[in-house]
Amino acid sequence: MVADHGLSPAEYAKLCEQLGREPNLNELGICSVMWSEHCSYKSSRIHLSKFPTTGPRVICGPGENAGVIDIDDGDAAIFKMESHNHPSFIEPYQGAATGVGGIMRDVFTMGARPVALLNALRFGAPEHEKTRSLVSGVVAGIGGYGNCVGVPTVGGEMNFDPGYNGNILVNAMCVGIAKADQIFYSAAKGVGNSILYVGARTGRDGIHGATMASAEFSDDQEAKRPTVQVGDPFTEKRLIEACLELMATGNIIAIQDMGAAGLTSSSIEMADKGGVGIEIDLDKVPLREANMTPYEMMLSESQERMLIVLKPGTETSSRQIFTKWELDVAVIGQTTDTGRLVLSHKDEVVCDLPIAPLSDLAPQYDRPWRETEPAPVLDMSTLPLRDPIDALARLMCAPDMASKRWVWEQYDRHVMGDTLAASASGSDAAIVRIHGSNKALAMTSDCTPRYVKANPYVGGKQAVAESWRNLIASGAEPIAITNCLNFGNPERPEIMGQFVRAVEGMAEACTALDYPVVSGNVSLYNETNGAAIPPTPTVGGVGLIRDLSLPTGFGTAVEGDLLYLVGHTSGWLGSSLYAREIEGITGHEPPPVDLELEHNNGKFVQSAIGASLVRAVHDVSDGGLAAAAADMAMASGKGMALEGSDILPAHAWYFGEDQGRYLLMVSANNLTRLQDMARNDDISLSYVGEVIGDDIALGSSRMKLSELRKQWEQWLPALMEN
Amino acid sequence: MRAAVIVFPGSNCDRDAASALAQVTGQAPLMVWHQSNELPAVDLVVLPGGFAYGDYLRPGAMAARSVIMREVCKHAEAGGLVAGICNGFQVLSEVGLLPGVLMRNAGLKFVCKPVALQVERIDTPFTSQYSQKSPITIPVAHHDGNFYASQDELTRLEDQGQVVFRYVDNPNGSANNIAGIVNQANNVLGMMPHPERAMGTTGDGGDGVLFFKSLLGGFR
Amino acid sequence: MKAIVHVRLKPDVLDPQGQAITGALHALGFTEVIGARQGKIIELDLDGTDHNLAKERVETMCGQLLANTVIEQFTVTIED
Amino acid sequence: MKAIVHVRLKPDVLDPQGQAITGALHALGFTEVIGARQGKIIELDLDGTDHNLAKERVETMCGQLLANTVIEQFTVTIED
Ligand SMILES: Nc1ncnc2c1ncn2[C@@H]1O[C@H](COP(=O)(O)OP(=O)(O)O)[C@@H](O)[C@H]1O
Ligand SMILES: [Mg+2]
Repeated sequence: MVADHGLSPAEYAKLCEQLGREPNLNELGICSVMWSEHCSYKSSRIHLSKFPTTGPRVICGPGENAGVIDIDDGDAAIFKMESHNHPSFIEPYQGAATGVGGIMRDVFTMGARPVALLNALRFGAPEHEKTRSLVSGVVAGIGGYGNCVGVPTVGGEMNFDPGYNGNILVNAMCVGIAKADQIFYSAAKGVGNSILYVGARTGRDGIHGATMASAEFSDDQEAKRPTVQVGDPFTEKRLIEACLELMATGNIIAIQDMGAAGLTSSSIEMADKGGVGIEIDLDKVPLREANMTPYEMMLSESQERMLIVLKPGTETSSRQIFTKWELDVAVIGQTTDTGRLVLSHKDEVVCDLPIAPLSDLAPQYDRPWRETEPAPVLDMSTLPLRDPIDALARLMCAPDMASKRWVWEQYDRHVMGDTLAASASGSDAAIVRIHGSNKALAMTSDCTPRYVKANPYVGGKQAVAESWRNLIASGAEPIAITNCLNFGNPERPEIMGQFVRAVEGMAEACTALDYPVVSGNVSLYNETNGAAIPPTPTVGGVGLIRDLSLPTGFGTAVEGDLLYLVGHTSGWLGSSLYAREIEGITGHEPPPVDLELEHNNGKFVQSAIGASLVRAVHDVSDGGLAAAAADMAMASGKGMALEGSDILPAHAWYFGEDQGRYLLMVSANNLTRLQDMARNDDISLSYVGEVIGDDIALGSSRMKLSELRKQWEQWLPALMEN
Repeated sequence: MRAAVIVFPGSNCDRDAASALAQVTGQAPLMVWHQSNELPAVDLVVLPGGFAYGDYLRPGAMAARSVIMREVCKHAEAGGLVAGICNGFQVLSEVGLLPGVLMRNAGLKFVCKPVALQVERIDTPFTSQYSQKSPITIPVAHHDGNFYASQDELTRLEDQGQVVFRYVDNPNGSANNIAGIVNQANNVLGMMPHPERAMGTTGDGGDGVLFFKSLLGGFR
Repeated sequence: MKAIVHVRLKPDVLDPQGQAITGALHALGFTEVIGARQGKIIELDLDGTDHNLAKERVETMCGQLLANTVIEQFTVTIED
Repeated sequence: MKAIVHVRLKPDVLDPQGQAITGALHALGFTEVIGARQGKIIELDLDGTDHNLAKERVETMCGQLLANTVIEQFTVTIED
């Protein structure tokens, strides 16, 4: 029974000691979810504390439902990223949909109107039998939910790798906007205040599977198997509007969405943070099904529900708002001074637990870990010479590089009327204007799992650096990140080693780039049959564009403009996309990340944009310089010609993935000023090519842009609609 | 010009429509809740895009039966202007103010992209500022925009010149490439594309501005 | 009491979902499928015991909301 | 031959459409409606004459494509 609940004998003994008795079934269920990896972060917590989490613009860092940053003029941006990996593998449409719904609730819980969604998706090999149905289900689910709620889906990532065959990743990010003095928190302060349940009714959705299989618990196995959660975006939309309406009244003391572990974790977290007790009358909980037990009610993960602590005397006016939006609403209990969670059901006390120990004494592990074996450095001279344009065409049609139009045309990218750059546009980050102003938020999600796998520490740094670079390139001041740390089983030292070192790399980059972590999520145990996913610490970055009249992105080009490269090129091909896609070799040391250089190059580009000295900027990442130029060509519809290198072999020069680089498009009359600036700042700025008619040219080898575009656009539709 | 935007639970382009109207008319429209049994005296009623009632059962079906729609129908019968955009078009066809049905897209997927539209009529209150010469570009974003009507109905629509916008490159399988139609009296229009998303403020070409300017033209 | 409402597209109305199903079944090797059409089934739990009255009421619901009679037809069955 | 496939959500699975239909019917005054659930009905035209074989084949189609057995259940009826 205890094992069925996922508690170790030692954890159970600790629990009994705290209670001074054995817990009853309800209490056991509650404690087991509170102490689960998902809720307690027991394997990851000590390492997450390495992240820098404060800064001049941080209003609220990790610990609340989402992170909050100051974006001037009394405005705040609120954002978080979260995984829904396992549910999306079981039921891709609903799994992805409820992932989107869940992350939106974390954001509007804090008082923000959600204004943008992003999704970082990793699927198995394109040819794997499950991939196509998973892709179509996940994409339809993301669109089905976000489109209906009416929040634009503006960006994300999509990679394919056999390492995700049995365990896809669906990481959803939501960004919202609020007034900086109107942020709502989850601490339930004060005694005797009403607890309001609002939103959907509680059903038997997603109740902990392992527990349900227990024979002692039920003779009625079939009916009680955990039920897949189904998302109801229509209810979510009304919940957003109703909660924002209630927030404007001043009736709220605390508010919290019911996420994982539903009523249990929301009530306990609110009480714990507020230092109070909570009493709930389970007979008052709105139910979707008859005869639900207290255990089921407390562990249900039905979607689209919130818990609110109200100021005394505001019950009636608060209820009216939810009634108007045709949502279920009930006062189900109150805060107390006992410091205990007391649940009653049919006039009986069915649970009486001290709250503080549940969180304070939650197990914490410093799990043993082992450093990843150092990867060999790839010697570029061992690679054969190839026609560069041919290689470029193949690279641009590789699964990770090919156009994702098939995906993003299923997403409403423009609802709310403020999307300035979304997936389709030439911009390294999505750009969403703050309504009615001349400023905007830029946002991006990044991770290069093949780097992290080869060297978790460098890969962790790189994920943060690339995120920061993308924001710089899109004209923003990078402010802070959220993240979603997707790894395998932490009880295996080699996996724990990936986790620890990736976190350390990320933390170092965040510190060096003044780019703190304000929220995040950890998803462990991403394995099937003992095979772990490639380590995937996804970074969600948010930045501020203060003045929209300055140049952003790389969607425009003028023939005759010059292409200049910021940063140094050594021709690093280890763990590059070129090595994997063209030569079929993987697992070499990834490109080093020099954070000081990264910082200086970024600040230089930022000043160049600020002085309007550039027409377009693109960061150089997967596929190197040639792929960056091809992106610019495809976004602007103008051809690009890159010159070869006197020093490096063609593959290293065009496709090397050295970090900290940007490709700038400059008109001839701004060149001198730009060069002066580079000289003053001691920045490497070199001529690499120019904007030409309608060919894409690498040295003397060239092809029609239209042909490249055709191939690039065609790969994903061909996969999905063959 | 006085305008009202109807808000159903699940409408999500209501604010966008209001912003576009305010941009062109200089005056914020009235936002009218679906349960209201009174429509303020206005020249134009906009049924906005979105997913009223989640698009459950059929898009527009439940919204068409809401209290306010009785008033909207009266307004239309009295000659007042009604514009249904996207979900609003679906509501208008469900309530019978416009013929036909918007079925699931032929590709069965949601489609969000800018599309080229031929303006077929410039003698309606919704299109008087356009020219018929070159197509305009307006985004679509819908799952159910595949216009269907019986063959007889289609013939009638064409004969009476009720087709106002036609897709240059059909994104959803609509019969006769129909993107927008008016009723016989020319005062009720439904269209799937979103002119309120082409107001020239988000890097779009601004081709939606003339739609709202046309409306203004009749009431200055 | 229970009412089972079948809502089907009228025979002459094109059914994109049905076509897609046919195509997908063919691709899976079910070549015996000549055609497919997709409809809806709505099951209502009803208060009361009078089957005739219920049938009449549910038919009214169909006309008013559950079916779009421009393109759809419906049948109603009442069960205990 | 014809196959009629009913696809319904499993009983414990949330049915947002059904809930919305219930609400809309109440608003229209059909207060006798206690609840509604919406499912799909797929009608297949089939080549062949062997009912047993057809039923087996269509059940396979359901498992592979027509129903999502994680959240749905189905029944198959064969008619002439
Ligand atoms: N990788 C991480 N980096 C930073 N903060 C994290 C990370 N993982 C979790 N957190 C923080 O821990 C808290 C609990 O997270 P979570 O359980 O996912 O929240 P919720 O229950 O609201 O979904 C949040 O404040 C979250 O931002
Ligand atoms: Mg939360």
